[in-house]
Amino acid sequence: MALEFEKPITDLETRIAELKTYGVTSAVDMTEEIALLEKRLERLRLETFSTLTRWQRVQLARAAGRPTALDYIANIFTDYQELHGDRAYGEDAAIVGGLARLEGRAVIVIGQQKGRDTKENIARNFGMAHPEGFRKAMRLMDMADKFGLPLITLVDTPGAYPGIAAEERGQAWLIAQSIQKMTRLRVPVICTVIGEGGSGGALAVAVGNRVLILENAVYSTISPESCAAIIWRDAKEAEKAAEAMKLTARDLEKFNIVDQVITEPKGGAHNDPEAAMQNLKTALLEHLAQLEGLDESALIRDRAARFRKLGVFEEISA
Amino acid sequence: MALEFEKPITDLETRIAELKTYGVTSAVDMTEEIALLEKRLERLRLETFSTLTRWQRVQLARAAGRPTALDYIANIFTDYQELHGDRAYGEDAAIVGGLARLEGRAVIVIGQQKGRDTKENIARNFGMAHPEGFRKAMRLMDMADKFGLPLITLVDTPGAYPGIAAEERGQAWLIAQSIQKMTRLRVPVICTVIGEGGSGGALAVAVGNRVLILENAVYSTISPESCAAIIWRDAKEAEKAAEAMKLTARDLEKFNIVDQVITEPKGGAHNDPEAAMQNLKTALLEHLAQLEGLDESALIRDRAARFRKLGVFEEISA
Amino acid sequence: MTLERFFRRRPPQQKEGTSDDLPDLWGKCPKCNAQVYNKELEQNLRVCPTCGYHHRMPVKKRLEGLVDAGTFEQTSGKIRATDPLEFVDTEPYTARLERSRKKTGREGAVVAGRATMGGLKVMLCVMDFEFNGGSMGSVEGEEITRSMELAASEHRALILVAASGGARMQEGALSLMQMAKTTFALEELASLRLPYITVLTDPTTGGVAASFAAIGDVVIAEPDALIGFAGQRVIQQTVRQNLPEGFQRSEFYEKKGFIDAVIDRREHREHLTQLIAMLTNQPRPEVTALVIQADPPKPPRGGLFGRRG
Amino acid sequence: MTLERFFRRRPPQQKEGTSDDLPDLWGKCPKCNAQVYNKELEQNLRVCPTCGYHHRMPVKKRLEGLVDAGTFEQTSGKIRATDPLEFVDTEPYTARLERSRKKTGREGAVVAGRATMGGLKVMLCVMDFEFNGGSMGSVEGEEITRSMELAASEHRALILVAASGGARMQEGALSLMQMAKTTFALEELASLRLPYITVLTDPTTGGVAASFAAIGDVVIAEPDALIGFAGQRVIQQTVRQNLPEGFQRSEFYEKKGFIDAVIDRREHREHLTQLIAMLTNQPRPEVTALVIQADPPKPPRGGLFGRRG
Ligand SMILES: [Zn+2]
Ligand SMILES: [Zn+2]
Repeated sequence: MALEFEKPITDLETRIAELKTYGVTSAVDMTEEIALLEKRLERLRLETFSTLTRWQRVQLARAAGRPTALDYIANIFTDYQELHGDRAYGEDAAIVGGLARLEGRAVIVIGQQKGRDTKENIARNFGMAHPEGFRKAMRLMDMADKFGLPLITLVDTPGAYPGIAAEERGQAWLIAQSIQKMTRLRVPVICTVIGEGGSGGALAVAVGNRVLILENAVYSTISPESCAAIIWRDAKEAEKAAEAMKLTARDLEKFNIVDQVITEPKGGAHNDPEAAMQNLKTALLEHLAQLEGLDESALIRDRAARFRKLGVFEEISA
Repeated sequence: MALEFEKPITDLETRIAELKTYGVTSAVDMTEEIALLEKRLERLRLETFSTLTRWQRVQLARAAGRPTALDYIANIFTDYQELHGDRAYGEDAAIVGGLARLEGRAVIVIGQQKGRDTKENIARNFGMAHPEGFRKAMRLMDMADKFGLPLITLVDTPGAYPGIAAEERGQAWLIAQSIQKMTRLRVPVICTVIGEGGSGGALAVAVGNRVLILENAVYSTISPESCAAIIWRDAKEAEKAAEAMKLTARDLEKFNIVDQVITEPKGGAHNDPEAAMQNLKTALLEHLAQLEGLDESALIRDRAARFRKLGVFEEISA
Repeated sequence: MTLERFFRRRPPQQKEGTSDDLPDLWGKCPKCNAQVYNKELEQNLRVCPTCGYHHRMPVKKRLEGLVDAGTFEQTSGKIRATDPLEFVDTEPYTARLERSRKKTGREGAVVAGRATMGGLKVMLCVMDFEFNGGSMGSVEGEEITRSMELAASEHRALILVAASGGARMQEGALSLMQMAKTTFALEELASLRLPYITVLTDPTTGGVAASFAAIGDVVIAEPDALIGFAGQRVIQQTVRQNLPEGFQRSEFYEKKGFIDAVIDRREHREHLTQLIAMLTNQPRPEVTALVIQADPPKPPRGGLFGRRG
Repeated sequence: MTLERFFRRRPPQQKEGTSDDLPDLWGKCPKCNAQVYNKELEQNLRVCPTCGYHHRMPVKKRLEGLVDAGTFEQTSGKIRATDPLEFVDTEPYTARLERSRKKTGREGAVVAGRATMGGLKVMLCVMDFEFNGGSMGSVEGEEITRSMELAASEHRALILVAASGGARMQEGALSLMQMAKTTFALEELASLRLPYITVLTDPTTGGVAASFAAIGDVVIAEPDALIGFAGQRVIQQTVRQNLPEGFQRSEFYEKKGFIDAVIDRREHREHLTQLIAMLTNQPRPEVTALVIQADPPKPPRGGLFGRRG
């Protein structure tokens, strides 16, 4: 399923494939033409992806074929052992996590998990956690803290679920508790926005010593649709809202909200998941190596200092 | 409402009262007779209460007019400020607690609260907590620990509630978590069984540096009725079970399960609540004074050592 | 105590906004429809004498109702918002900011300062819903963070009165980051065993509800305040059913276990003072009666502060 | 590996009980009614090859299925129960104890000892439901407490396999106190960052479920095990309604958030070993295949240990 703006690219890909078939079946030599077209394709791809609008990035971040947290976990880590439950109310499939090894080093990994098809999306509530999901994440954080294991989180959620039961069970409190838990962890914490970083539901698992983001991922305080609905009273103005919101990886980098933008392969992570995963793995290992030099209290101070600087304002000279 | 075995006493009290009225209305001098009868009453009370069977104690421990946790709190403490909720699921009225002052010293107090009438009993679920009640208690324990405030608990429950929802929300886990929380508190913890100490539901808030018990309170691993139902397949054999179970204050003292038995006024706490409360207050102040000499880790060690010794067995000489 | 004294540290270039005083008139309670004379309402801390309805409370009036007379010393107001995203929707963010400044005479939605309560040293942060719906931008996050740091360094308990629609859209993810920044600043308070008490007023929602407002050592709420993470319109659109009666109100969350107590505004002064005194194990302070209070205080909910025993 | 070796530290005066071996016969699965040859069932760790039904597992067989061959060294069995309450019901407690001793060849419901798993040092406590319903008396509490202390002093991870009807009535409140005593002993393990993993088997209820069994760093359960605080009969009498399908079973509690994973017994060896290795950040151990295992292992639930990436 190609996104709207990917259509010219996929169309051209189809044409080239057809031409190749024709060349074989008709025994007419099309080598030169095909080579030309492939160069054209390359250029088209480059043009499209180097001039993506913010709204197009939002679409990429949400693309159906984009790798999910469990895909990254399966490929970047070994020995993943999923653990379940919040020890209080329920098991929330919108957040997954457990023990795993990253190049042999034991870590705790937590991921916000969207479905890879409709059925799974329903089971995982489209990656939107209830309070028990955040409580489950907190339990895993406690485990990381207790055993001195680095914590790796993968952020990918439209946001915390805005439902009656979720509010009834204290969505606001659980997000706040999870944030607070992360401020106190005595272990290295590396968080990566791999797709959608939606508001408080994303931040609840994104208070890290490092916050990384994939090139086509987004991170914002509200969805473009909701922003548009509030401002223009029309969710269809989402494209306009996305532009105003400055929610792309490169935007966020400017404000130091993220520490590194992880390059995605040409055409986005969904076009070459292996490459995207390899890039993230390399980054995780680099940052982890840096952080493992810090002791427990230095890790907390480092994380606090990172967030202390965030915000833009000016001093009033009296 | 007198208990069955209190009947002769209350009957005699009625007679004496009638005689007094008669003396006044008939102008016949009954002073001497009344004095004699009052001595007789005194003796009867003494006899009855010095030879109480275990089953009678169970009945006393459960007596309707017996002071409840909130009664003790209102009389022993000042400035009680009740705090609510478990920050996860609900507010459980079967457990109450908050900040208070004991002779000026700020403390956290937690009580298991039975109703003082049928309506309140229904609201308070007869003092039987659900998981959220134990979680609420744990939150108050955290507060005690954080602010260095001594923790005083008042135990009075038939047990944790054996219902479907309670099990669904992890009754077993919450009791275990609460016990564990108490093992870790860095503050003085004094627990008093004021009525019924029912099984794990009682122990969940009774892991103290000191465990006190009122003279007519009981503390056991199962109710006499349930014990009888299991052994004799007949809950009516509860009297027999109560004898076998050795669940009275004096029994428990022998096995070091309790550290001090608090004397109740003649006729039991319900006959003179003020006196019972004063006795408990005196004991709390004494024990608190002793414990306040210990530092944080000494308090934990003291509590651990207290429980480490509990149990009766023999070494096998090989 | 004059208002000037209340705000003596306000930077000189800032003009005071409206006086916050109600006009000398009769008004009508929106809940019980009772006629009430505004002066009387004012003296009653804007709680309807008939039905207990809590009107919104201007920041200055609230401070006056809480702290020992004449002790408030403002520390906030030395920073101002910029427009880092160059955010333009139907109008530029800068224009919105300017309007809020004019309306409130402030630079942001947080007023913070030192004071005493019953003689106890405290730090207060009060959010002003009139400033851009109490939304949390960089300035608000920074004010709260600085207040927490100041409270720690001066060894003061911190009281935060929340009133907010949530994050400030126009500052994008920078707004979101304030949720974490403020939370970090609580750690120093905690390690010094200084109490942090939050008071949730109508409304406390979104990113404010889901960060510093939720994690007070004690969390109290005014009656019938709207509280929660998601807005009711969003929830309705998501679940496509009617919301239950009383949903997301203070009493609802007290029952659901998320609030320590719903407390009438007229009792906050006494209640908060005694809480702080106990949490810091200081002798019981006598709290002077509030002069502007006209009618006798009602018996407190869920516990009494009267000396007994 | 002989059973003698397994239990070489058993005090000499204790007679070994029944062999725990199933007779050389065909049996019938109580769940799916399939005919199964007992030898095959044994090789399959008493899991029905047809439907996966988990038969109860004798302690020795379980240990054999878990630890590196020949490494188990028993530490328990040096204390014995007395009758402090002089408890008599339909028969004296001492007679009940004697029967359990004869039946199991043990002094209590807990077998504990040192071993290695994939070469990692561990301590194991396995409860024996055959001894007085796995109930927890003073001896059981003391055995578990000593095991925890030993694990801490020898720097071993601790695995506890629970099977219990709850507290031991005949020891009254002394039994109840074991819940606290054992929990205290976990602190030293925790401070040394030694993992404590519990395995809940059918049944794990009452005081055992409500203390050490519930608070493992990781809590796993065998499929379809009955778990919970209150017994089903008591609950039924209280609520006077039918209990829902699957109520209080492992899968129920996994869904309710109280169990990390429901795991087939045939995977415990690999699963527990890898968990311990990761929690203690040791290199990945190779776990030797279990010799008695007859059929290929099923794909694990909820995660794979296969090396990938
Ligand atoms: Zn009104
Ligand atoms: Zn079968």
